Amino acid sequence: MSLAADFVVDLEVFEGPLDLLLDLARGQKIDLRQVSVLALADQYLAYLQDARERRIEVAAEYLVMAAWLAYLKSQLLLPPAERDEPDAEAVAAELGARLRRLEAIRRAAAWLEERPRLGVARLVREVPEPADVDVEPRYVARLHDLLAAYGRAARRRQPGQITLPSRRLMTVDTAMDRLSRLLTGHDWRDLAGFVPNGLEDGVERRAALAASLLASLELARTGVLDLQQAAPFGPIMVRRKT
Amino acid sequence: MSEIAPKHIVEALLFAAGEPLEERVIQAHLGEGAMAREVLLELQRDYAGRGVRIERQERAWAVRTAPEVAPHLKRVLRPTRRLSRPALETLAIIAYQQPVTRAEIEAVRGVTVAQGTLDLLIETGWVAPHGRRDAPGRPITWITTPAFLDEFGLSSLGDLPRLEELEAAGLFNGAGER
Amino acid sequence: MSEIAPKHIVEALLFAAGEPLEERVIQAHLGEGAMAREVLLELQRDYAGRGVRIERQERAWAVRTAPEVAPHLKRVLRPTRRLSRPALETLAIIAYQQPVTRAEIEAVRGVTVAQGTLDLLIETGWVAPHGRRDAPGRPITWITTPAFLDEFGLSSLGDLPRLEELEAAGLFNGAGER
Repeated sequence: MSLAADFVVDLEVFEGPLDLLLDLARGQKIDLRQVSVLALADQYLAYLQDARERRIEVAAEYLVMAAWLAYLKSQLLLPPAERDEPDAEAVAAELGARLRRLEAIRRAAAWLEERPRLGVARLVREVPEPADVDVEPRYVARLHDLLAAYGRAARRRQPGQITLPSRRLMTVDTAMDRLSRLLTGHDWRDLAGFVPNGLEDGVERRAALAASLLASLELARTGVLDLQQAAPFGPIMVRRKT
Repeated sequence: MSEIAPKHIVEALLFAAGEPLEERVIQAHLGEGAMAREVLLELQRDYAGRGVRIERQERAWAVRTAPEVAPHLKRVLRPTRRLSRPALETLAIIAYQQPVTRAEIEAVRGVTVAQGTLDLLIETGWVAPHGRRDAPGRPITWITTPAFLDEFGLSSLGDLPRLEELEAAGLFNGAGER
Repeated sequence: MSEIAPKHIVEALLFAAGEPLEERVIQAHLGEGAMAREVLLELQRDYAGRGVRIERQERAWAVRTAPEVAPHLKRVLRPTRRLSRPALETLAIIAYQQPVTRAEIEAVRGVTVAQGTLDLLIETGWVAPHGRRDAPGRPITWITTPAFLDEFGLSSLGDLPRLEELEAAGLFNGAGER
């Protein structure tokens, strides 16, 4: 069943942008090998637009995908000679391949679920026969118990030092808030400088940068700041509007 | 003590063990008098179509009740452990792409593997670490275990449907064919 | 669902039950289509002279290893015993930090390691002494053995996930709460 077909905006049900894209591709009701990346990009962007109009908070990873799809679409529409990305078709094909791979894994997971599972469709003898008392017992342990035991010991040794990795990707709302607070004075400053320090993780850093860019576009649109980029891929400069 | 037929020793072994027994353990037990493989295959034929069957799981063997009898057994021994979709998909990726790193699992699904998903799969005994990838950070790789085969009634990983077939157009909304 | 022979239902029932099953329970599973007593007696004849046999105990029935085969199974089927938590933790620290002295294990665990714990681990065959540390008192160091790798299905010590990998897999929070 395709949820996107109903166009009910509910990002909660999707596990990330790839999952949403796959659902939209299913909605095209055609062979996944012939899925139109152009149509898919349009549907995806429209879906996110609708979500934002309904004031549903959209996680940065969805926006990163949106930006990338918009770029890919622009390249596909240009004559090959005028493209920045000469292999746009190959990139689009690669996206199709990823979606097919994910779909295949979904089917494999469903296939596994239908297997005659142990204890459900295939039963084991419940109790081993009582063994002779004169036989030496054999010690057993499970790998999971061993690993968990080491985790426990290590945690005890370093109280409070273990921080659980959280991958909170910056949302556009957070980025707007940050930018509005931190952008003072009236000189031009590099947008990249507003990405928080300490994001070592490449994904978190890229997500924060993407969110900051979208936030700056929004703030420029509402007249809070000015934007300027001297050359393609050059630094994006921002300053508070005078 | 009179001579006991190897087949009867193996039959008793498999019944009493419960858990799968490795073929080399069975062979060691039989000694040089008989070929474990031959005895096991004969036993498997003897039990074909009956209430219990002899299952081969890669290098191990076990007795399990036949799936077709299950509906008649009201004493189901444990409730189904329903796996979440992320857990099942993660398991499927490991099964197909093993040995596989966490980053590679995430690349297929397009989202991070939640804490607890791998923990659950290790805890069930279906997934285990296996060596490190020769790549930056030397990340650990994950594989499925013999217990995975037992749980899902597979005689080997070769029983999994080929991913290319699952990708094939015919399976997608029933439209088109190969 | 095709028709399953009553004999095969009873065979699966007895196998899966472990404990003896009362004849009326067996009859309840068969319904009115077949007489449990007749099916059980036929099954008993089928299994006569084999590695396992169908035993009647008063009003109950069970599958049991044939007495003449039982002595042959002793070497393989030993009762199992689980390692205690302190023993498991000590083993884990040796596995990860080998070669390691008793004092170093105690420093990690924050409690003393009883001699009995080390003795037990030596008894399992998973841990062995490994030379002396060049330090005051020249304490003995401990390492894991190939049997340890075998028991846990590891191909090398490099298969053990690093701390941060354990953490990422969720093995730090409430292991086994699912």
